[in-house]
Amino acid sequence: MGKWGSLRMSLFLLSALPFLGALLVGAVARFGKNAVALVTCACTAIALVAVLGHLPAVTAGQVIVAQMAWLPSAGLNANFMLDGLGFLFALLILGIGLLIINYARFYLSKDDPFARFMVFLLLFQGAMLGIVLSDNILLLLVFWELTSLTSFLLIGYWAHDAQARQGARMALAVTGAGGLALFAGLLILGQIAGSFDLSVILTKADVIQSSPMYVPALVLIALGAFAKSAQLPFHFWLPHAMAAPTPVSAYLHSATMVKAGLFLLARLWPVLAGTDAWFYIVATTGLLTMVYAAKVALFKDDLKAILAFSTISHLGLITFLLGLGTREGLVVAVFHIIAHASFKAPLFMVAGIVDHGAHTRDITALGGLRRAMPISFALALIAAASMAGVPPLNGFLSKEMALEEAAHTVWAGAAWAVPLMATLGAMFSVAYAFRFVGGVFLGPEKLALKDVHEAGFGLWLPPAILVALVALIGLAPMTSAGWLVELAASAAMGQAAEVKIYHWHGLSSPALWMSIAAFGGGALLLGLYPKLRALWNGAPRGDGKRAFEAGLGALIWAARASVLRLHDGALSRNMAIGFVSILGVCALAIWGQGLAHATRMATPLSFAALALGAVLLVVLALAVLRHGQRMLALLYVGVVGLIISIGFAYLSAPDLAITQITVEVVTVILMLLALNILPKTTPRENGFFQRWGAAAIAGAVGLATGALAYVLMLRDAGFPAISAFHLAQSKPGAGGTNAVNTIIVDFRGYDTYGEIIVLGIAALIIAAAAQGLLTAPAVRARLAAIFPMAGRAGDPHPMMLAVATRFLLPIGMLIGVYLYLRGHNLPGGGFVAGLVFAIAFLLQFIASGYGPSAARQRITYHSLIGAGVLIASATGIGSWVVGRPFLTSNYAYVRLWPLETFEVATAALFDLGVFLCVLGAVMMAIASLARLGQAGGTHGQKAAPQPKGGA
Amino acid sequence: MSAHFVIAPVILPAALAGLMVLFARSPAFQRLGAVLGASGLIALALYNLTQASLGPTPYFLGNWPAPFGIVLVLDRLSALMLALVAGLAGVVLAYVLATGWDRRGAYFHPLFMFQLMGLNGAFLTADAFNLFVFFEVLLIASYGLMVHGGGAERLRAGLQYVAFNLLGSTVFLFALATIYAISGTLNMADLAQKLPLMPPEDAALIRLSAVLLLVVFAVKGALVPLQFWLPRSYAAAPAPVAALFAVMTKLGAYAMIRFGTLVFPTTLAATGALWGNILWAAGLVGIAVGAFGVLGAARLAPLIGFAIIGSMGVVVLTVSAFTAPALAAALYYAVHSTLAAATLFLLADTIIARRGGDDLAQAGPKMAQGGLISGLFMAAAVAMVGLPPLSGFVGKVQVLQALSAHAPVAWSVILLGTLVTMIGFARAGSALFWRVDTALSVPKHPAQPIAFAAIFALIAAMVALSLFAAPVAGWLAVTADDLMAPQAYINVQSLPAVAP
Amino acid sequence: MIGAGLDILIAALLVLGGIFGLIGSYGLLRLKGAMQRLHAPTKASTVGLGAVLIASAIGAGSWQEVLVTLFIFLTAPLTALYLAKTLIHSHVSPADVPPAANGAKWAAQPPIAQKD
Amino acid sequence: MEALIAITIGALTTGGVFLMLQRRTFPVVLGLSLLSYAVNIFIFISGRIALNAPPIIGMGPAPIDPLPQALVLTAIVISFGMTAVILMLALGSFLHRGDDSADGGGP
Amino acid sequence: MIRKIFPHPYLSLTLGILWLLLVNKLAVGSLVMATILAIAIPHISAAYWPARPRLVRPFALLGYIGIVVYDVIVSSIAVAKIILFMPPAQIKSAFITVPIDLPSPEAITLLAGTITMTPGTLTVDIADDGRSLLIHSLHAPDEGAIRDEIKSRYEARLKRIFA
Amino acid sequence: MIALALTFAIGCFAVALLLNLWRLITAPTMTDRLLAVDTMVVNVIALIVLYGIKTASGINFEAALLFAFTGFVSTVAFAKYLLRGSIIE
Ligand code: NA
Ligand code: NA
Repeated sequence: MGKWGSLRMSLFLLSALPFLGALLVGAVARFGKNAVALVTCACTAIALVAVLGHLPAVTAGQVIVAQMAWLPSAGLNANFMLDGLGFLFALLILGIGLLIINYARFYLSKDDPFARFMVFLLLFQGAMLGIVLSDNILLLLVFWELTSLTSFLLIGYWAHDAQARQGARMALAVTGAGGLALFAGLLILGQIAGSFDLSVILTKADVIQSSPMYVPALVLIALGAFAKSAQLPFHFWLPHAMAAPTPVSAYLHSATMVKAGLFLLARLWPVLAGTDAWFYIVATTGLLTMVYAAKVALFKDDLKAILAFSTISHLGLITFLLGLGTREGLVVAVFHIIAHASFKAPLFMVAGIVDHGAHTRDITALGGLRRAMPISFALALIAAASMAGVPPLNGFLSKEMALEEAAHTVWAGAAWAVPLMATLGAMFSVAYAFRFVGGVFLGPEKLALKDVHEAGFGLWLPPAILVALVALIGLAPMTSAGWLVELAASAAMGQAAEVKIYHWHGLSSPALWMSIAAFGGGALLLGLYPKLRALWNGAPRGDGKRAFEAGLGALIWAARASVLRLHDGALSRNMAIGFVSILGVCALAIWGQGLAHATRMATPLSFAALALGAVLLVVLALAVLRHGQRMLALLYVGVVGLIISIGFAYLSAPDLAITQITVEVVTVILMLLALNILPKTTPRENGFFQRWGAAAIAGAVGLATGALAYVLMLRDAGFPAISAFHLAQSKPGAGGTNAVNTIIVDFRGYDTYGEIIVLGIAALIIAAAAQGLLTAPAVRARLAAIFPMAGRAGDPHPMMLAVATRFLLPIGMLIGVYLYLRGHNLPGGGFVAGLVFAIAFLLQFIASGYGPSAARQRITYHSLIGAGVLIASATGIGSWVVGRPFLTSNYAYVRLWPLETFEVATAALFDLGVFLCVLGAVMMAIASLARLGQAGGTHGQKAAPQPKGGA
Repeated sequence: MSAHFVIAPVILPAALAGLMVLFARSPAFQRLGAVLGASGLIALALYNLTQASLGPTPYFLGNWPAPFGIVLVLDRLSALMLALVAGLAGVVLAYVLATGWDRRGAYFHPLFMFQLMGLNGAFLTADAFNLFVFFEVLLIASYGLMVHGGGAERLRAGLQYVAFNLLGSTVFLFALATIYAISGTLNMADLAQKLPLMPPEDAALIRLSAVLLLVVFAVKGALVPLQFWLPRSYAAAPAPVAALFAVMTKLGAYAMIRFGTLVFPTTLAATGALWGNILWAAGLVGIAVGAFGVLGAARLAPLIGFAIIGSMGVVVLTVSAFTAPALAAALYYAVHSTLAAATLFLLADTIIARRGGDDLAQAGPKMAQGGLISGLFMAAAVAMVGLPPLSGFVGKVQVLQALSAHAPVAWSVILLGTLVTMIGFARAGSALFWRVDTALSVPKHPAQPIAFAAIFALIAAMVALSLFAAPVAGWLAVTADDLMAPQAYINVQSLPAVAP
Repeated sequence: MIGAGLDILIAALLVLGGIFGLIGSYGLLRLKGAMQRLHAPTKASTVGLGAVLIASAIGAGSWQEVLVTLFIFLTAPLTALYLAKTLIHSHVSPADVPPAANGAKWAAQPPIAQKD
Repeated sequence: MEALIAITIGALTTGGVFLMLQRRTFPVVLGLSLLSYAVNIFIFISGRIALNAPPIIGMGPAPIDPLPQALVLTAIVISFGMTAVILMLALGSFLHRGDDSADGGGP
Repeated sequence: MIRKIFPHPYLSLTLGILWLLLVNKLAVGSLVMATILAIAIPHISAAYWPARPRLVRPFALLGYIGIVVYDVIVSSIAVAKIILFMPPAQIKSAFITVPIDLPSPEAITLLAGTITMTPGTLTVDIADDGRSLLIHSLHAPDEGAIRDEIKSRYEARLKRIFA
Repeated sequence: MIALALTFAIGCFAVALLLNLWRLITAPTMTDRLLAVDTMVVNVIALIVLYGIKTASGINFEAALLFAFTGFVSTVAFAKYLLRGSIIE
């Protein structure tokens, strides 16, 4: 146990290593390129050694696991495992990674931010490693998406290049989309299996394949794998990802990223493969991709494009092999994964070397480089030969085995289809492989390429090592790679795999003849290339990228035309949508529900009430219909408010009556202050909506509201109202006879606490906004322009009012004090008192002007607000001292000569806070608006006279 | 002995704000008070989290019994929201102080404190009308913060924001009046007791008040089609303020969860699945609108706004199931998306300050501290989109599993929304950081380490949310169980027995 | 006896108040000149209200109504003055207004020296 | 009486909504005022209506439900604050831009 | 000292009386409160009333008020008659300038108010030098008589009251 | 007797209110509108006071007082607005 325990730890560490390395690279970035390369290499090498260290155990058939709960309730666990399949991929990822890092060290120029590249590369490496080490499919998904994200960064590394940016986004979009499909697929898979741990899932093939959700899961998972592995029709992102630096291409698109899809198919092979659905979906896609991409590769001129399509084609081949669902197919697939990685990576690196030396990757501009770049030529020749399937190289071995499998495959009853397609694919493969080598290195030397020299040691050594491997595996397959294939394939299929790799399968083998046909056909294709090329150039063809761009463009256009267009800040439309949707949900709510019947008698209607109602309705109609004349509309609205407050008085709500009327006046005056600056009229809207649409919506909302009110008024509540308690406790409990006031300052004093704060905040906002406006030069200029003095009456402060106010201000205060003191028992209270004080001061402002009044002011308004809030808070907190909750009131009847018996209630103190806050807030609001007017007025004297009315 | 820690998160910021207003002329005092307030709230939030884990705690204001006085109840859900508010406030405040946003207009700090007071009050109250009052407190404070600093665009956007929210407030009052008229009570727990006993002919009125309330919460939560105000006002608001506002949409979600489990549970015969059905539709459309908005947005700030709409779509879609796992997942996702949106808004501010704007169509100059910012942006975008390894992904794993009963539609919409959002963010990131106009000179900008520390803190929170998903989800699962069985919430208030 | 006398007084005040109130509002409609119309409510309506308030004060034995009455009488001239000024300002030709003594100018009529 | 009040509430709502749907700031503000009148009356009637029954202890046998009145007071005060703020924003928006359109300026 | 406590003694007196009217009660407590307010409020509002009017004969003011109240009632009857019974064409309205010679703004204001509340006249404007009133007469067959009545019945009395 | 007088007075002021409404609709000048509204306030106060007599309740006294106070202030404010545009200078 102890021995395995230490190894278990190392799986966590192993998967974390690249990420730690990325951090370390960031830390050493400032020490230069070599330090960065050293750290990156060291990390990768340590990881590689760690993987290799598990070889004995893995070979012994053990699965190394490391488990940690992450979010077990959702099945998401940080469970890692290392078996043969994972071992193979880890080896590829880290081994080829090590070579790529060294290659990149010499490939990237001084101007490229090297450390950033290496950080991205390590992050990517970590993500890849995570995929192949995951024992939990949700964890696998985490790493899966991380490869999409990190490859986005790698592809977009040369961000100044628009192609790179576009390619990166496209890769992210396509592989990300696949990842999301995979997300759904894996969730279904996990739900069928009852676990998201692979070790459990892999034992449940029967349950999974018999589930009705098997096909959806399969389709979704396959979509994810296909998108990642660039299978038709998602292949188009890969060629465009070639805008990345070559080391990226070499790494992502030959050995790692695109193989993730294959890994997934292999990983889930035991539970997903073996059904018709699997075969027809996976094998068909692979086969079509193989042939199609091989054909396209033949006609590409960019070296990396050729290799990209070649990659797609080979991925198609492997997908096809996996799709067969046979053990033999799986073995060959595993073998070809190794072979492809070993020859494709060097080919990419050579393409990079050529690009470096010749400054072009256009095969038509290249030629005859065999003398200038002999090493590269040799490397390319061997690797390409392997790709073409030339014996005895490893590509030949795997291709023969693949063709063998294809030959035995019957597709929907047609025995010829698959072999034919496979042969076609091999044929194209032969042709493009030799075109690649021939086009670059053979033929006459192009004049422009005179000064090309072989690359340095650092650039050719990494591909050379891989090419050596190509040859080695080719010559001694069973010794060099057979064990690895067996290891991986056994792990993938969950039982011992039989691996036999031969150079010679005998004459009876159909693969031999197919292979010969492929070579012959390939030679023919190359011979006919100019004619074929002309045909190709003339043929119309779908362009995945263009389709993608067009689709995305259309989507963006649609988004802008719909969503963005609707969010253009058209308040009236948004409000209309709001009202209509409110009506809609209300209709939905009451649709088909019976209407409650009346349980109360109607209250009789008096003549005076009817007259008041008539006044209200007519004036309201005038206000709405003539709202264009703003001052008039304001006057009418004021009258409506007046009638409402007398209505409150009539309907046994004296507190409401006095509050409504005082608030009303302050509101009207604030609006008049604003109207002084705003345009005086509203232009008549001719739009159909603003008139009839608005009227229809308004009418419907009004009708609904009125009807609801009517129903509620004539029906009793289902339960006795809680206010019975308030009435009963008003005097004995809260010490006041005015139940409304005791509710406000006591039973629900906390509401009032919030309410005065609302008012205080309103004043702060107004003051802050006014201050901001007054400091904006454009605003001051506009204020000056809309304040012409001509046309105004003289005498801003008529003597009569000024004199009268000397009495009215104190009288107002007197009334305020009166209302404050009696509020607890009779209508009144701190709120109304504050408003009455404010109105009295307001009258003073109107009579004598703001300037002189402000000069006499001793207390700032904001301190009134602050003091009000503090007093209210302190009153509430005061009850803590006696161990009672916030706002617990206390009152006592105090006998204090000569004031007779009077009541001292903490609620009165609370009400004082209300009073101060209200007074401060209203005054602050009025003063702020007045200051705006003043600013305009002082400018206006200098401004040229204009007709009255401003805008 | 009363549990004053329950109400302290309301009183502390209010009293501090009062002091700040009283000493408005001293900027040093304002900043000191703000720091004290934020730290105090964080401490209180942590304490309240531990208290709430032990069970709901009532607080009877004025020492009046429920349902006659106003009662606050601290339970797991409210404690969670308090903690979210406090944490976010601390981070935003640090950012504001580091970047000097508070000096661009008057009264920033008192408004900020009042904003926190309003939010905390709304999360704590167990009284429907008091909820309205605190909605108004937090809204009006938000109006002030939104137009902080002034300017043409901000004021007009502010006007629209206010107008639309006033519509919401009005509907709130209509709904509360209807509820009081039919039931005679305002206490939410009392309503939970009484509504099931109402005569069947009152069903229409109960349903009506239920949908009216839902409309109110939908306005706050920016549910389609009541979301129009959000992208514009959040874009126009000072970005750190918008970062704080990220929690306000969650207030809508909070209220939906609270009322949807307590007052209008699916077991209430009158309303049944009414809320669930509406939320289901609104969530689906919301995800689509959010995703398309992200894809089509021409500037970064509104793009983030659309991302919020989309994430709220995910939240309400999940809530609409009204099962314990769904509520737990929705809460997790709500917390996550608050953090993600806040991070993005703070980043938007750093970007705008360095790039001179957030127009995505126009190539900008190379930014000072661009490498760091782009890395942070990537992390924040990954989180917001819901890609691994940050909390968005962990949230989506839970959300999708919670919705597996409705998988074909819900999963498709959520995943397609994720895809489109991802493409939108990729385009935005590549436009902001990759498409650089080298002809423009690089504007110098101070590094502002504390501002970056604030952003780091948010990302660290999302990392922690992801890493410690199990304990968080476990805590939320208990929270969701409590919500689905609200008897404890009702019982602690010792309501008088109800007879119809 | 005193009670009956008070009742008669109250009733009379109420009837008078109602009549004056009605006349004040009727005058608003009947009088043809804008300036003339100002006279109607200033006097008749105010007195009508005053009568009602006195009736209320007597009936309830309360002094509070006296306060309202005083207030109405104190403010009515100010209201009238302001309304008259608006008429002078925009509806009456300067030619129709006699000049002020000593060559001074009426305050409300534009154009006037600006002295804000 | 109930019918008159219901008609009043309906009419105020209609007027308020109509004005809120206009394109300029000032009508919108007026509309909000009208709507707040409507809602205040609506809250008020949630306690049903009664004549000559003020909620003062000792003034009559059956005082009206005082709670809705307290709620209306709160609503009045809050809507006053809100109106003042939106008015200021309308003013500020107009002063910055020179027109008082409530629409436009989307993201 | 008294001046310090009562910056405007007449205002204080008025406020004290008004308070008693408001609370509608004549008790020790009300008187004490009235006194407190009569002292406190003028102090708060004193800032807005810098000058002090000089009342030479305060008690004559009571007589003046009596005359005015009488005139108000008479005037309203007169106006009512005109409204109800006089054919509109026969109503002869006129603007009249009344030169005045009063010492203080308070006195002028009182006169202007009186004119408005009494028979058929209305104060319309005050000249910018404060030396003449523009009045409007609802029905003024003889402008001179009206001017004379104002000067003799009201202005002369006010001159005596205000120094 | 008082009841009858009361009904009469209430009727008078209610009719007066309707006359004010008619004036408000047909007013030739803004001043007339203000005057109509100011008169309305007076009539409304009268109605409140009469209602108080009818119900033998002084509960609405504060309302009457504040109607008088606020009615005056708003009429002055509107008139000042007409005269000067700016009501606080
Ligand atoms: Na209390
Ligand atoms: Na209140």
